[in-house]
Amino acid sequence: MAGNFELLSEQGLRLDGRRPHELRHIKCKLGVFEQPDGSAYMEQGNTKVLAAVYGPHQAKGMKAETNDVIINCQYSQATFATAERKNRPRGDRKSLEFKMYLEQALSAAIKSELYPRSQIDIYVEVLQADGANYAVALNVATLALIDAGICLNEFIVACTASLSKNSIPLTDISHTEEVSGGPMLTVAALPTAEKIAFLEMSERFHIDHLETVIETAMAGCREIRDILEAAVREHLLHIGSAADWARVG
Amino acid sequence: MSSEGDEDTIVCLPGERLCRIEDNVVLGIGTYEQNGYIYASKSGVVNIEESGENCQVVSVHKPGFHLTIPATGDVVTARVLVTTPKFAKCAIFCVRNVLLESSYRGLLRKEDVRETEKDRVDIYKSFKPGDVILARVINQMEQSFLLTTAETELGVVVAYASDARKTRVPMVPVGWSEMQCPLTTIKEPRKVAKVLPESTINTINAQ
Amino acid sequence: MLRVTQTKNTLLDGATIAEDLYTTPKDCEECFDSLELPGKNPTKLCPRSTFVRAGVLTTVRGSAYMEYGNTKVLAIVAPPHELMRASARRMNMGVINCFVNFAAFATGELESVPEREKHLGSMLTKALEPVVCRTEFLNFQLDIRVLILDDDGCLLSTAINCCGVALVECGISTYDLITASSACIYRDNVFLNPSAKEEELLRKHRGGHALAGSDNSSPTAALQEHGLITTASMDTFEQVAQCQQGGYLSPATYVKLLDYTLTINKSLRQIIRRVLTARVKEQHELDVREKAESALEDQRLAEIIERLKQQGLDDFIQTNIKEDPFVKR
Amino acid sequence: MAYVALSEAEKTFILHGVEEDFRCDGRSRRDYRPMELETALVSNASGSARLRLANTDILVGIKTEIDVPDPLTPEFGKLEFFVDCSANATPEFEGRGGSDLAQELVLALENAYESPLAFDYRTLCLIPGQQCWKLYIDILILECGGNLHDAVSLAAKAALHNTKLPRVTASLLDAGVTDLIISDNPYDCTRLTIDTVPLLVTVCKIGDYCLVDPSAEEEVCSPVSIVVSVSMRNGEAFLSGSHMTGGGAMHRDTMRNCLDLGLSIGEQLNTLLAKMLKQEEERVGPKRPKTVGFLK
Repeated sequence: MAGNFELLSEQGLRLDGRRPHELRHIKCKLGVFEQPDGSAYMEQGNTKVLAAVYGPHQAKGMKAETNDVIINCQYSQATFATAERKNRPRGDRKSLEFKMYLEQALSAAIKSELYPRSQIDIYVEVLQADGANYAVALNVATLALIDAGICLNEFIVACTASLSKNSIPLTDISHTEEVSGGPMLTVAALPTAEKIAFLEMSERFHIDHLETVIETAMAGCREIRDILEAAVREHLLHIGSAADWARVG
Repeated sequence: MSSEGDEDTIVCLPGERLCRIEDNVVLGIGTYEQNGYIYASKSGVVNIEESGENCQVVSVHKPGFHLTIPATGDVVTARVLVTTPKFAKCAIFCVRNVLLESSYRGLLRKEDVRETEKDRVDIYKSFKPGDVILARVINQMEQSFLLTTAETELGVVVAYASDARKTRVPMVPVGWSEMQCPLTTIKEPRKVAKVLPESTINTINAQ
Repeated sequence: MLRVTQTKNTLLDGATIAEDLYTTPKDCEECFDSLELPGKNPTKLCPRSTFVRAGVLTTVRGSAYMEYGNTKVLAIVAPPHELMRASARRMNMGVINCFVNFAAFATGELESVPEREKHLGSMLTKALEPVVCRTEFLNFQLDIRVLILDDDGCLLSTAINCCGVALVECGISTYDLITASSACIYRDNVFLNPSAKEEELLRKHRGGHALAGSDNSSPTAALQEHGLITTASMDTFEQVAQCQQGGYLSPATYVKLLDYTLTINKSLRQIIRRVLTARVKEQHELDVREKAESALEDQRLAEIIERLKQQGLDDFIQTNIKEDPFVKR
Repeated sequence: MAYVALSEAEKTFILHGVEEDFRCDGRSRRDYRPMELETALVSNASGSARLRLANTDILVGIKTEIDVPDPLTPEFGKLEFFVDCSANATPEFEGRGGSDLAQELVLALENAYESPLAFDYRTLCLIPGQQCWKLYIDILILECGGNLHDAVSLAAKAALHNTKLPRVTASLLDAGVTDLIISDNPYDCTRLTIDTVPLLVTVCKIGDYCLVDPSAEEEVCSPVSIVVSVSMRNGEAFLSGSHMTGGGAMHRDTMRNCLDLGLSIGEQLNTLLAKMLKQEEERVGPKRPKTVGFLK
């Protein structure tokens, strides 16, 4: 499947039948596990990711020297997550790269001044990979952080975007679209503040298109933020119903 | 000689039942207790010692090689390896009077250098890498032993002048916080141990 | 349609590796025929001819060497030292690490060596954990190294025996002496202390034979049990320290094999006891002699000091100076 | 393994509970904690299962590959186990922290599945001596709340049950070259028989009593436990592997008791799993399966 595969059909539909600006179906849940301080699970289309948060706790080892909060991420992908079996769940170049990007994006969202000399561990486990792995990993990490009760400036959400041959921007790229070529852009943003925390791009765009693609991705981010917010609200009501919060909502 | 020794030596191996535990029978080294009996945990010769008012200590003495691990409270001899503002790292090579096969790691924190004025201690003015010190084990940490020299008899016993001459001359203590090189008469700060000179010990023994 | 085209496998082409003995099921068959079959119930429950010696190396303290039939094993126990990794720490317990290595000439096939070394190491650690008084060296790790010089079956059990001796030799506190042995069952024959050939037959063929008798067509046909069992025991309290079993056994057979190995362990214990007692006596004598010698030395020194005190220093020096024959008087 | 720190008083409490046959969570010594099972939830894998045994959460995915059989066993396919301890379970597993535990579990599983009587390797054979299936059984530990051995083996067996191997037809071309044609119809597939596939049962000794399915706290209290691999064949329980863990020792008679307990529990567990798999099959039905996964 080389690069000259058309991403949009003549009817203006994508390979999986979505319209250009349509996100994949998102399902998520907070508080999946008992042991971690916070955990979350998210499905975005066929990409399924689990995240667990431990902390904040005392920083370990030599890292304890600094005064700031230490954000420690681990990105691992189950060996059966992709169509082709992987030999190692983590430690390869790709997951180390994602780990770095996650740390970078999350440190923009966490209110670091509240946690001096502490460490927050965020472990992300991709159970099924079907495109936009990084974006989903970051979204689920946000949910897990919220579940753990860690103070954030605001939701940090990520979304991918691409450009079809006839210059129509596409939101939320699936795996098939990823491999069929075309440029891909990943944006991690703080949607309310309209700030971009992280941006990654592959292949080339014409600079004229860049703005529209980023805008598409940002729109995707805002949409995802609304979905996540609804999920958090629902979770809180569910948890709080024992304490009679439900009526307040 | 050996034939006469054979009669009163009881050889035992691990897991061998030695005797019943009674009020006046106490476990010594190389033994453990199970269901009211004393069992040997090492191979060796059974040793019954009288201690105090009709109290017997049953222990197993292993001939040949002794396994020695520093324990809390032991006085050890160590060599200073690294000094940092907060602590000095040492290699323990002698426990009590037993020379060790391989050295253990020791850690001497700034607060444990001396008894008084702990906050004014400067590690660099107390030890230099290469010094041989006497110290007491106060605790066992995860990866090393925590040492202290906060006693008059503990501290540097052998130190060499830190000038770059080839012949390393051991310095002579002059006071509790200084040592002097006998050749150059340069004084250097150290946390000096008050050790009785060997000659006095010898004369004491001879008398 | 997805098509997978596989060219002919060169390895299976016939002639290339046919010279290597023991590669096809037929070879297994022949190998089995060449074995001396002990039958269903072994009569002699005894260990192989055994040679054990403690303290074979001079530079290392706790060493032991053992020959069990043709299997030759060397074990070394180093005094406990600080933990390498803080994460390996267990509450109130020391950590035991066993490393097993094959000498380059010990075994014919080199491919599976790293895997077997790892497996043996982890099994050995499990077997030795109960016997060592691990509370005596908190926050320490005890490294036990085993070198296999010659492999003729019963590797794990011989290694356990040898390590047991080395532990005692090093003066590590142990609750008891530990002895181990193995037994296996293959095609209704019970092999005690199986040789390398028998073990390999069992392992490689994986009881492929067992299936023949238990086809679905005749479910009532007797099952071909097969399996290997290695038991380590401590006999003072009649404790089983480790019992590792693989294969496919009915519970009754399992218990039968277990009892066989326990009986063998008892006789092995006698051998090891004898060796260790002799070793203690030998070292004790050495100690006594050394003590006597140093006492003699002390006495001599005391005499000199006594004389010194009586004669005074000058006199003493005078009497001790030999006359220089080259000085003219 | 995630270490649970318990005080002496807590240990005594657990010990007394075991003696009374009324454990902390209200179970008797022979009871298992509640289990949840779901199969076919990873679409990229040929077979998958997720098992939640109280707080222990295991996800197993099985992938297939075509391989050349071992010359000694030309009629046998291959199995390869891989265990990954996710850091989600405990921060100690970060990086390579869980590899020791993973190795132990892999060894236990390999030992249990070694015999062809326990797992019929012939069902994985395509062309004897030339082509066979190789199954990668990848086990992901997402949360550990004790009794990993049992949970892992249950999940692995469920995943094997769920595994669908596409039907393969071979055509012999000239000069001994074989051409395999793998059916791409997802419904044209073969299933594995799992009747004899072994289950691991951990029998824990606490005080003078033996119990099954220890929680993480009970595992800390137990000086020794024996892991028994139970395979059912013609209605009888067989042992396909066993070993002791925990660093303690036990008397021969205690060991026999543990063994008997393990065998009888293994038998019950087998029936229970078969029942759960049947329910799961019915839930999924002939329609396209609707996965619940972690969204429950």
